[in-house]
Amino acid sequence: MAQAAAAVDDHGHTTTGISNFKVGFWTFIASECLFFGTLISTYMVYKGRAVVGPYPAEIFDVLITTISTTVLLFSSLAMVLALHAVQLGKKKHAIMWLLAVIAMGGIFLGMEFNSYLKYIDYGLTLGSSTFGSSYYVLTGTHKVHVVLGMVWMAVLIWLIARNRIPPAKAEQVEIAGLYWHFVDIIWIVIFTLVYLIQ
Amino acid sequence: MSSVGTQTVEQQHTSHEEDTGLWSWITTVDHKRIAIMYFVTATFFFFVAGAKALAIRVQLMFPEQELITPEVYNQFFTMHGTTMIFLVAMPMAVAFFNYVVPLQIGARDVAFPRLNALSYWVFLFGGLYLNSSFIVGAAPHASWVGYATLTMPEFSPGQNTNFWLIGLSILGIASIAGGVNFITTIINMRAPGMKLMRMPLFTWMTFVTSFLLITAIPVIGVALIYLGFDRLFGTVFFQPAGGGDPVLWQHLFWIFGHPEVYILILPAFGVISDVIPTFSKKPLFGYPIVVYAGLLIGFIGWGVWSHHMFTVGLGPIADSFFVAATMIIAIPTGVKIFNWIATMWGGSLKFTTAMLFSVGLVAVFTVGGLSGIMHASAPVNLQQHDTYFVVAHFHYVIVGGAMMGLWAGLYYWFPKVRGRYLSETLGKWHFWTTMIGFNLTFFPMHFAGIFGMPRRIYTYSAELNVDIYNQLATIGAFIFALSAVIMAWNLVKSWRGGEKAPANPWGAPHLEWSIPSPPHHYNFPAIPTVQSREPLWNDGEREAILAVTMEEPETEPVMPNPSYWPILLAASITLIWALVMTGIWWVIALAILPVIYCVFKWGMEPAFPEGH
Amino acid sequence: MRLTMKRPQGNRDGSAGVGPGVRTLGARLVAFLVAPLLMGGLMAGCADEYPQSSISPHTDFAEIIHSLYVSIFWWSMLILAVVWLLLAWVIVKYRRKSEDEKPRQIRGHLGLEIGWTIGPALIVIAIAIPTVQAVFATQQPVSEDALEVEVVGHQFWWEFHYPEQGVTTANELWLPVDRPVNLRLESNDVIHSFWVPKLGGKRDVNPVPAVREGQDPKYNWLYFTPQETGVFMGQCAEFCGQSHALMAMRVVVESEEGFQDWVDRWFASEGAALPAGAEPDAETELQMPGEEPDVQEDEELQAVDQDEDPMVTLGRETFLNSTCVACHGVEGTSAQGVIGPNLTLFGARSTLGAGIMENNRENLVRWIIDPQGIKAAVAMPGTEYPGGNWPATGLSDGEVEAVAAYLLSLK
Amino acid sequence: MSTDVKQNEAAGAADHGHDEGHASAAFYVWIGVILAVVTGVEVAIFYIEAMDPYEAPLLVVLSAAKVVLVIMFFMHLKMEPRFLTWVFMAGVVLATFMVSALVVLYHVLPVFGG
Ligand code: HEA
Ligand code: HEA
Ligand code: HEC
Ligand code: CUA
Ligand SMILES: [Cu+2]
Repeated sequence: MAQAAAAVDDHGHTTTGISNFKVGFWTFIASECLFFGTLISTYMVYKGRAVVGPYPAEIFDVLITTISTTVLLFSSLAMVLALHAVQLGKKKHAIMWLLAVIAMGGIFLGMEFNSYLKYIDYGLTLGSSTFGSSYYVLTGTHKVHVVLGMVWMAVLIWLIARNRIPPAKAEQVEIAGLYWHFVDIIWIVIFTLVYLIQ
Repeated sequence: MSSVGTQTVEQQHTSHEEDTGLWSWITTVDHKRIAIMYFVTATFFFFVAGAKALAIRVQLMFPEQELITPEVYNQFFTMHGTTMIFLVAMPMAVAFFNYVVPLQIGARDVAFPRLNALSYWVFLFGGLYLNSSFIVGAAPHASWVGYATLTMPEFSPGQNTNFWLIGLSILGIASIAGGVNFITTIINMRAPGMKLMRMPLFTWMTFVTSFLLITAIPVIGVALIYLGFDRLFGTVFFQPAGGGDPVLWQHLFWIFGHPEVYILILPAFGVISDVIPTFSKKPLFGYPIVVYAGLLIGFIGWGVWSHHMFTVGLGPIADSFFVAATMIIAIPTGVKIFNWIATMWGGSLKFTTAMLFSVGLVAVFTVGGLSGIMHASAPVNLQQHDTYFVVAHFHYVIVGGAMMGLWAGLYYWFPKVRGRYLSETLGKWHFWTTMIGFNLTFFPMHFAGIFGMPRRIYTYSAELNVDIYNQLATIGAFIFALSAVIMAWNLVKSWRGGEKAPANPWGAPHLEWSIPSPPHHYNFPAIPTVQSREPLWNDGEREAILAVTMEEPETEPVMPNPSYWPILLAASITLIWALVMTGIWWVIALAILPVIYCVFKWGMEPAFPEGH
Repeated sequence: MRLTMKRPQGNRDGSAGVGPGVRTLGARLVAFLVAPLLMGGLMAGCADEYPQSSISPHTDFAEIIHSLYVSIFWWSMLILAVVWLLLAWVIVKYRRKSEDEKPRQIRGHLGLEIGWTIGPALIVIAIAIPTVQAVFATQQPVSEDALEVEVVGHQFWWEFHYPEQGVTTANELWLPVDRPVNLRLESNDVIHSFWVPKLGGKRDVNPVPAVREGQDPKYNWLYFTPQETGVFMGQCAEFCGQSHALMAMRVVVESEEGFQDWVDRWFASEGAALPAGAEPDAETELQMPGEEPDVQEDEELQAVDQDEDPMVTLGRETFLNSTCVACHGVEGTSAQGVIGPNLTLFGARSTLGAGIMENNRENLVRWIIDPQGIKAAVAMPGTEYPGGNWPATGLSDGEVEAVAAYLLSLK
Repeated sequence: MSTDVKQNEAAGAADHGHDEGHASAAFYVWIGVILAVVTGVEVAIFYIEAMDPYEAPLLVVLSAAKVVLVIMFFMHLKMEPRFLTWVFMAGVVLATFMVSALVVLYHVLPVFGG
């Protein structure tokens, strides 16, 4: 009976020692790989097949995109530093870094939307060609992910500010970080396959 | 507590009375209740889709009949296929995952109980949404594979195809959430000593299936997004005039579609890998090989999709690759078949209904597998593709494989769920009417196909001379329908009046049989330690486990709170998806508010009672 | 609707018509029971009973597929026999006799596992090698001097162009025997699939994605050589919408001369309406497709012999002056429409409405009056209902009769 | 897959090494700098015409390296039990397979005439 009583409160216990939340989230990320994999395949399939222009080489400005890409990369750095700060219990630092994440995400989005406007001026729209369709849906989906990430960060800031995330609960930030880094990874792949290898 | 077998239902219900009202079901996060809801819903849809199949069969009984119009016929077979796959076979398997897996691995619940409830409600609402299309007379009509360009707005104006693509994307959410949940559960919630290589085969196949779910569903998800964009926002993904390639849809659909068919069959393989040893009184022959074969089927299943596209004109190199990849799957599947037979070899076989369905599966699935191999030969496929030969193939593997496996599971686990047996007499009737009806329905279809009857036709010319095969099929379908009615009757009757069953009625080896039937809502008073693959078959181990699992705890384990947020969130998700049909962006944008609200409340609600 | 289908005639030389066929239920049940043998190809003689049978090859292409199928079929029977016999054995032998039985707990056997991995693997190889050979063998152009035909799929009919001959026809594909053919497949709307089982496997008829200038569009091809004359039934084998079930076709395999004769008649089709003995109009005969007819309508009508059936004359006039010509073409007349089937030599077709019913006056009249009543979602207006974005034709019953007479006179 | 998980189990369910996983802030900054530098190199390769023949493979390798860095260090996958890598790899491998297969089907095979 003692044995049974001991086991009563064991819902935190797991076979592997890491939390369900983390295992589940990695599983979800594995699933997202296929999601973006499909979007990327489509872009690749239609590469060089657009019937009418504008074609990628005519409109992409690699320098601008390099800047936005780098901003997004550094937002990942800010994210990991935010987590670091949370783990060490440095509340102010954590909030600062998370704000930096949001800000950089915002800059990235701003630059990207600016490019969108330019492309539209050039005549590239959702329906103008397979290039337009696959490009906008691929990068657009990525942007939706960025936006969701920013919302998530904002919630975390709110929680940290209200002392709801002590170092013991740093995992909550860690998982948001997993998400943010994953979104970053996707952009690394998009940057190479879409912008650099034309 | 010395003899598990003699314990009665009443004795088990001494300590705790669960709420039983409607509200308790709506807010439940208990995997066992969710399982029951999954099963009942899937069975309901089975009758709905089966009724359509009967209409199809009546229409095809004689050549050149005009009982139903071509448009209605197209809606019927499309919704028959879509419903059977997404609302019957898959969720019925998920019902078993839900009920059985936590019990088999010694867990109190799945990893994410509320997410589990969400999956169910999303599935239910998605299914109802899909079927509501009949009410407005705009049911999907472009087949369950929805090939472009037939689904483009020029050729499928109106809401029919929108219902289909939106319905499937809603269901996809449920499936991915379910997949994540079961992978996490199996990785993370096993009892001490329950190593991977000690897990019962059903849990193993759930694991593999869940991987297929989380990897395959996103692919069709994206394809559906493309389709929706082509229809609503003027993209040209599948529009030839804009340079889009309709064949890309086929690639994406089948990259999902083939893993999907293994999503259907692997759970059934899992069930019978548990049932056959139990009723043979022998451990599963070649356990690790059977596990690896399952993994291999799941993995190779990813590289064979184009065998649905041999007629598309991919060229000889691609065709050859997909021929080889497809045929290789015969090997691990064969290994499973032979290991099941070897398990029975030298055993002491008891032919309960569960066992009958399992053995029936082995016999019948092989027929379907072999016709699959014929399709897999690309040149032969050029004759067989899109004929009734294919219809015969996949009903043999799905009905004769997946469904029979699940029915085996039903008879096997029902006593655990209810503490009462399903009637074996009715069970045998169910089995034999199934066997006769099923084979009479689908075997003649081989001939219809070979003699030139294409599929998806609402009528056929008398000249083809295939009426006899169609007539046999129609008669068979009604016998089969009778079997479904017998099953339903058995369920209804035995739920209240079935003979009482002890904790381990079949003398089975796995952990789910170590607890009372029906189980406590917390499953295990304390988590037992496992030392082998068949814990209940080793005397010492069994005693140790039963000492823990049959105990009445003084304080009950703390279980997660019930919650109504899953159903509310599911409703708001379905709502926003359905509103996409309007095409009015601000309506859609507004509808996101309830979703956000529900997510927020969900996040703030404590999962466990205070202090845990 | 009751489709009155015309059974395909036997060989054109008139030798082998269709036999009486096994029509009684009992006989068919027998046929059903022996059908497994039939699948093995042992009863190829029964072929005529199943005009769309996929196991009755009449081309090199179909032959390759068939022999492959037969070999895989027997391998499958072997495997099935092994599995079922083993299963039967264990079911009978190891049935539980008493509840106390304690069978030996055997967990596995490496040798067996290896055996039933390698055994099937060998069979798979034995199936896969000839398969791959056949894949390559059937996807190459058969020869240089092949006859090329462009097949265009439409909802719900077939269009055939012969670029070499300059001929366009619909729903009945004429081919010379023993000459290789290359079919180039292309769809005008949704995906269809070209399938004439006795001539070989099917291939999808896809809409061809537009390409940038300088790139080659990708077409699907089918290559085969008909080996026997005769009429072969085929049917669209990819679900293409409401009347997918009613998108059939015929392939008429003729002797070389017969085929050439058909081509010649195609160019002289209007002349064919002349009374026997009269020379076909030289001008019409030489007319090339696409060229504007160089005669005015009135002259055209005058050019025809006065002895012609007045119904035909009236029909021609009505036809040429109504919306029909917006969609239909008839060689040698001002009718140059390309949206619907080309009706040149229409009277020589054995079927109507893409192979779904016999081509006779009664059916034709019904068709012209109400095509959608016969075949749902057809893009052709009837006399009272619009269709295919065209208003109702408004023809009176008498006019319809006349048009039918005219069309049937085009032989 | 199973063997690795077993190893983990052997390692015990005990609270395993979160502490060893905590690198210093400076370490993360270094990784960030390396990522930025690699990106610079990529862009350089894009602009230098002499590199054109090797461009595609080089770029793929470099970006793959970046991805691995992020996963290993920013996402701490290196520090997690091995089977998490397996779960994630299942997704990555299948996605990569799918992308490559479709690229081969659409861009490589047509070169060989199908
Ligand atoms: C439960 C679902 C399920 C399962 C398990 C399978 C299993 C298989 N299927 Fe099937 N299939 C479907 C469901 C399924 N299929 C569906 C739904 C469709 C149609 C979709 C649509 O178009 O609507 C379809 C269509 C389909 C096609 C396309 C047909 C066409 O449209 O042209 C092909 C082609 O290769 C195919 C092949 C196979 C093969 C090779 C297997 C193999 O996995 C079978 C392996 C099993 C065996 C071979 C038997 C046991 C083995 C032995 C005893 C060992 C010895 C054997 C040998 C050496 C050969 N299937
Ligand atoms: C899980 C999968 C599954 C199952 C179980 C079934 C079960 C059956 N299916 Fe099929 N079927 C598919 C999946 C499935 N099917 C798919 C994917 C397609 C392809 C669709 C497409 O081409 O797009 C297809 C297509 C298909 C066709 C081809 C249609 C065509 O191409 O034109 C036919 C034709 O006979 C058919 C028949 C049947 C029959 C007779 C049953 C029987 O087994 C059904 C028996 C069950 C019952 C009869 C239930 C009992 C019902 C009652 C007692 C009725 C009264 C009750 C109420 C109204 C409450 N199915
Ligand atoms: C909107 C265009 C259109 C108009 C106008 C039109 N048709 Fe048609 N017609 C079609 C199409 C498309 C088909 C093929 C239908 C099918 O079989 O699916 C067809 C088929 C036919 C056929 C059968 C051809 C065959 O090979 O089986 C005949 C005969 C015919 N039309 C006669 C006429 C006559 C006579 C008129 C005028 C009174 C007419 N059509 C007006 C589009 C048109
Ligand atoms: Cu054309 Cu089916
Ligand atoms: Cu498949």
